[in-house]
Amino acid sequence: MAEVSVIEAVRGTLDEALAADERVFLMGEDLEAGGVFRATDGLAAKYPGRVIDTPLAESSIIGVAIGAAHYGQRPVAEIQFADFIHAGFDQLCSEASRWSYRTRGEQHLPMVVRTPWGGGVHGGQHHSQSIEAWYAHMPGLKVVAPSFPADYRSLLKAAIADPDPVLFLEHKRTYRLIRQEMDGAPAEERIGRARVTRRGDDLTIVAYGFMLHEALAAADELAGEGVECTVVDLLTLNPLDRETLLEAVRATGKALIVHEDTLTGGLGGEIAAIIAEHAFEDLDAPVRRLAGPDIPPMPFHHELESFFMIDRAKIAAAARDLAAW
Amino acid sequence: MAEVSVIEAVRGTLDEALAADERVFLMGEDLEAGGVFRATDGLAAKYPGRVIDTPLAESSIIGVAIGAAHYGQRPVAEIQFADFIHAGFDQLCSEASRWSYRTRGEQHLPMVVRTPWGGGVHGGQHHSQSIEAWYAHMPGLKVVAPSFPADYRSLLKAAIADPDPVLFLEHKRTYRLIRQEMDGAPAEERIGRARVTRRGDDLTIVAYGFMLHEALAAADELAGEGVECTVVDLLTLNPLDRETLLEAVRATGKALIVHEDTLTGGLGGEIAAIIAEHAFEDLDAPVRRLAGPDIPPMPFHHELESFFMIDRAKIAAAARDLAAW
Amino acid sequence: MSASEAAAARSGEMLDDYLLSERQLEAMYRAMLLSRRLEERMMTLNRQGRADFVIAGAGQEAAQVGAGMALRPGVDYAAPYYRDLGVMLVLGMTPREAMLNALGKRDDPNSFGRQMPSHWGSAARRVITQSSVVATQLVHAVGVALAAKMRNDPIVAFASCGEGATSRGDFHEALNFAAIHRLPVIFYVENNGYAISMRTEKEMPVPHVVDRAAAYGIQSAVVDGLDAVAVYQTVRPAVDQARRGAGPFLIEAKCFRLWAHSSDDDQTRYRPREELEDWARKDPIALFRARIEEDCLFPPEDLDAIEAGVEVEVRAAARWALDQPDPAPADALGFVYRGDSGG
Amino acid sequence: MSASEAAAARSGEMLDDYLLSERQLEAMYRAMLLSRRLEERMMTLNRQGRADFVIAGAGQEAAQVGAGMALRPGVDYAAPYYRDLGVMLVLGMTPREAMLNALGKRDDPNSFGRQMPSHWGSAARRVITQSSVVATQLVHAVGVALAAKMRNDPIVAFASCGEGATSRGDFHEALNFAAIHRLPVIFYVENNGYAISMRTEKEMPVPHVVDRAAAYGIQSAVVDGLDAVAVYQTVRPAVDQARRGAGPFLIEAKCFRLWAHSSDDDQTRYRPREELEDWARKDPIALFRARIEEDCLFPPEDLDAIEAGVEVEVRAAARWALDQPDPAPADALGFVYRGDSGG
Ligand SMILES: Cc1ncc(C[n+]2csc(CCOP(=O)(O)OP(=O)(O)O)c2C)c(N)n1
Ligand SMILES: Cc1ncc(C[n+]2csc(CCOP(=O)(O)OP(=O)(O)O)c2C)c(N)n1
Ligand SMILES: [Mg+2]
Ligand SMILES: [Mg+2]
Repeated sequence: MAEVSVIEAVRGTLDEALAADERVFLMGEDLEAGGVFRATDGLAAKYPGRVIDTPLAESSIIGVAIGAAHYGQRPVAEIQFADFIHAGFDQLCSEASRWSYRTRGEQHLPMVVRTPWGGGVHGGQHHSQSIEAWYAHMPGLKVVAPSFPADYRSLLKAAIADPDPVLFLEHKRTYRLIRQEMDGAPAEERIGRARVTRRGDDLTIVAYGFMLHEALAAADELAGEGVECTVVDLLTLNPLDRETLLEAVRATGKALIVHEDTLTGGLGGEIAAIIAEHAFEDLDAPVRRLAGPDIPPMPFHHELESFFMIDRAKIAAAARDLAAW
Repeated sequence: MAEVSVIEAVRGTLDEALAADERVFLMGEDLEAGGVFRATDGLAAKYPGRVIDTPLAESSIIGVAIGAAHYGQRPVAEIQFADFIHAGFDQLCSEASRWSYRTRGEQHLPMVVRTPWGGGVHGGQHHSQSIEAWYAHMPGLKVVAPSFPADYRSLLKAAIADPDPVLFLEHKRTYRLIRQEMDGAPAEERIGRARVTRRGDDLTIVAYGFMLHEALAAADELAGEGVECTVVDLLTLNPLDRETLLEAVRATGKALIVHEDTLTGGLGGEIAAIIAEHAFEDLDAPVRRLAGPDIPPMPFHHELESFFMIDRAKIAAAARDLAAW
Repeated sequence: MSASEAAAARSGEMLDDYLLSERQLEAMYRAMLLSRRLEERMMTLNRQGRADFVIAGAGQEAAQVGAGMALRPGVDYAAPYYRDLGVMLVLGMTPREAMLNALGKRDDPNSFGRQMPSHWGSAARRVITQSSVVATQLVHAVGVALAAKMRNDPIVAFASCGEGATSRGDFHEALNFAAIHRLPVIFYVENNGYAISMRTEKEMPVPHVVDRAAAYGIQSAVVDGLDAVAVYQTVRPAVDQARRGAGPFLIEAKCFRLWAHSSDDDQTRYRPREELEDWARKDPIALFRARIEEDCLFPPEDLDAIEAGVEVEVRAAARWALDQPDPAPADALGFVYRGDSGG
Repeated sequence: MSASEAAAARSGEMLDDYLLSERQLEAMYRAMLLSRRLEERMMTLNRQGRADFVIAGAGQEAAQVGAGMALRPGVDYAAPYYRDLGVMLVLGMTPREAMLNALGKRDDPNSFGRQMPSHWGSAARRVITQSSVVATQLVHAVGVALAAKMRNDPIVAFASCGEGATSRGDFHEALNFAAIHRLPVIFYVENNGYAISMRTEKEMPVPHVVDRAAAYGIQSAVVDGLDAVAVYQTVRPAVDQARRGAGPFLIEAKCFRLWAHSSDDDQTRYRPREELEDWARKDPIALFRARIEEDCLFPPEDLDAIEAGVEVEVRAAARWALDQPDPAPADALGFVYRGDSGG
């Protein structure tokens, strides 16, 4: 079977979901023409009336999806770039994430918000952001950030089937770069589970999104030097799979957490805190974080952008350092 | 000299700032009538045209303050409850926090956004929130959260004088509850500094806002049992004063971080991560966090609210436990 | 003949001048009275320290009950705002439930003590759960209407707010979206002249909320919100037309806030006494009764009997509700996700 | 007489039919041409892999240059949007600076390579730093105007955006605030009929952006955005009136987007070829030249000379800019806070 890219996996899954359940519909800016990343190419013609262009107004994109999900449809809303979701922060935080809680589950929102995130694409301040730290801090909103096409497929499917709101993060840089053989029935991933992607005894690298791929590349490089890494792909950022995370870290005694987002207040803090509290007795070294510098993410020019972005070389250097601790 | 409450300290400082600098002005909902917490009582009459009622529209309250600060005025905007700031998340994150960075300091924003935060006031989901984790994760935006009237005074003064945007968090519960003698010239606190409020050898409690007072009460209680706590008042939540924090933790070897906000993704994660990375060799126990449960903050009924809120008893119990580790 | 016998005998035929039957008019009167008496009781409980917070619709009952009666209960979706006890009563909320809500009791069907009072919600009655954040609900109603339109389901979505809330971006985004897609939404603004302390001029540069309708090319109406019958006569046709595909409507009911913003507010700080005295003379419930009496629809003793009945019912509901269980502390947990088993 | 000698000799007297002098008309023509040629060059650099991203105003030059000339450069504040190279040139940005910006060079005065191209900003020229988030700048302009009014400073704040951006809540909140406080703001909407792929009907339920003005009770005007002179004649009086206290204005320039949304977009996917061919015949620069020639204001050879001069200048600017230093990696640091020393 042919290799499938991330964007193809996303498009294919949307297509399948539209075919499988007539309550599913897509909404967002420019979707009828196929979307700026072509995630919905051809779908408007194939499913008339179920791929809806919305006005350029993110608060209403999310708020209308809330209403539609409340009614019982299964909206899959797209925010064109994750950077523009912030105008909808209020609708996600004050409304969507609390819908079930405040009605004790009598009312609930089977909705998905998909959005392309992440840097390394010369997008500057407003087309490169990592938004997960903010949105993973809303109990009631699930946040998913896959790395491989097969996981995009199974987790997007799961998100659409989920009775609760899910923020589905698609890393722009992986859209066309990352390809994978998808055999007939790839292992289905469930929301809420992390995965140990690689096993090694020396240290554990925790990552997600594009960074997962860089971490795997760094682990390959280090293996050549005799340093063996475990690599954990978080996959779901809220709720976190503490068990898989802790089990992996306990086995190696050392943890390096990697994300593109700026360091202070990033999701890495939470992960480090979980480790420092619950794997303390197994720790052989400080819990390290490798993340973007504390500057507004992220500058445009490629020289500046490379300075900001974490890559395999930076990960390998940090891991080498930690292994030697 | 008489004792001054937090709300009196805030009001007095606004008054002084208006008197001292004609560029300073106040804007927000219901300010002319004195504000819902009476922070601006009497000021509209005293400073005609410089206390401005705005429409009920938070994105524009922040966006207009941005423009006014850009021009060179010194707006002090009020968001009536911190819970309603989220509609302005975009203006704070995408705009205010990046203004200086993206112009290399050629343009900058001497503005303050004041807002009452925190729970324990029977305010339910939308009048009780801790918002610091979200807003302290924006490099370029300073976040301040004092606990004592004198610090409210000196830090609000500093915030207004600051050339950069400052989010000034006022804990509702402290407004009338916490009083302090203010002698002629209380020690001026600067933005960016944490303070060791109490010294003890057994463990370090890190807190801010109303929790600081509960932590101090718990420390008193524990002292009676022979457990001596260091208590760190963070005061500034972004940028964090790592040195003071780490020095305090290194001296005791144990750290308990307390906040009202929900646990996962809260600011406590960042603090624990800093400790786990930079004080690792001095740690004698896991880094503990005591925080709200991972449910949408916070339920209304007082039974539910008390369940949610952290108080001196819960802090004392956690500290006792940690001391015994 | 007792009052309830009289009621049973009341005709269901539509009266020409009213577009309502005597039976409906009686229900209207009863609902308005019930709303007022419940809120008075809640305020008493607040003063006694037994209810933490009250936010009331007193003065706006005609606007609420008249509009609520234009909807099909259990069919149409409603996103009423915090003052809309009157709407909720018409949609079927019982006085006992209202009191459970006011006290944040375990069995409050709106949110089981999880939200502040007057944050409505009911799956059975198709009342969309409300937060405190004003105007967000307008967008939710648009989403419901979009979904219903996709499913060819002839419901109407009703969303209300105060005039202050029309300053918010979400108001604009909601009306814009609904108008582009010609969705069956009634945007209903109860303009009581104040947003807490701020008079309308501070919120809007135009005299009427309906002046905003032109920006969306949608139909609109202003109605005297003190006149429950006029409100019904205005909202009902809009609901019918929206249901038949005419697109959204913006309706403004001019009314007034009889009390302070909430139990935490002191309106004497910002509101001239004369204004309140003036308005008190225009109490919508008294106006309604006067019209009914003038038109000789019901004998005055029937109206008195309704009042007495409401009084008794409200007291009983309050007493009953006070005895109902509070939430247990651990009830704070559960249902963060619907997927939860509740644990 | 060379073209520049001719220009120097050009009269500064106002022409009756234009409300502009010959000197100004020449500047207008030059600015429009410069804008177009610069953008063509940038697009070439993009195709050559030397410029990462281009977003252009091609087709909207008359709307931009006509409006920009109505402002007092260095006095009035401007919050232009990403397509507004024409506005920036009129406000004093040089071709070299434009090229530095397009290439994200270290010395780009807009953001020193920190932002994507066409995110304008200049303290000296009073251009408010822009993000990519559409419509937020409208609110900033309101804040500037509020501050200036408080200081009795007779400036005007000019903020532009596309018609798609008027869907956003910030548009509503900005106009509402400005109208309530009668602030000197010109809200200038370049309606090019598209928001990326979405036609106007998907953004607005009304035919004209100015239909939104009624919601704020403010003055408005629609102008043919292909006619630079008409644009100037419309915007200039509004600027003058706003300066004198008449409150905000909403002005809509009907124009078109000649190219795709940006260098990353392929507009053949959603735009009919005939539409583009049709519009191409209405190129605002050609229309301007035709009118000047028809009115016999400049000899055609002068116009040719201007074109040739612009061509040379643009090529030189591009060549020069390509040789300018890139930012050094560590230039990513510094000035997160103005309080920073830069480290
Ligand atoms: C977004 C937001 N900002 C502020 C508040 C605080 N607040 C609650 S009600 C209110 C006034 C609302 O006025 P209006 O919309 O006219 O409704 P009314 O209360 O007069 O019926 C305010 C400012 C809020 N609930 N939500
Ligand atoms: C808030 C926000 N959402 C989405 C985008 C992505 N985007 C950039 S330009 C654009 C279309 C803007 O259309 P319009 O306002 O008509 O301006 P035009 O580009 O046509 O000049 C979109 C959707 C954005 N920049 N900001
Ligand atoms: Mg009101
Ligand atoms: Mg456009």
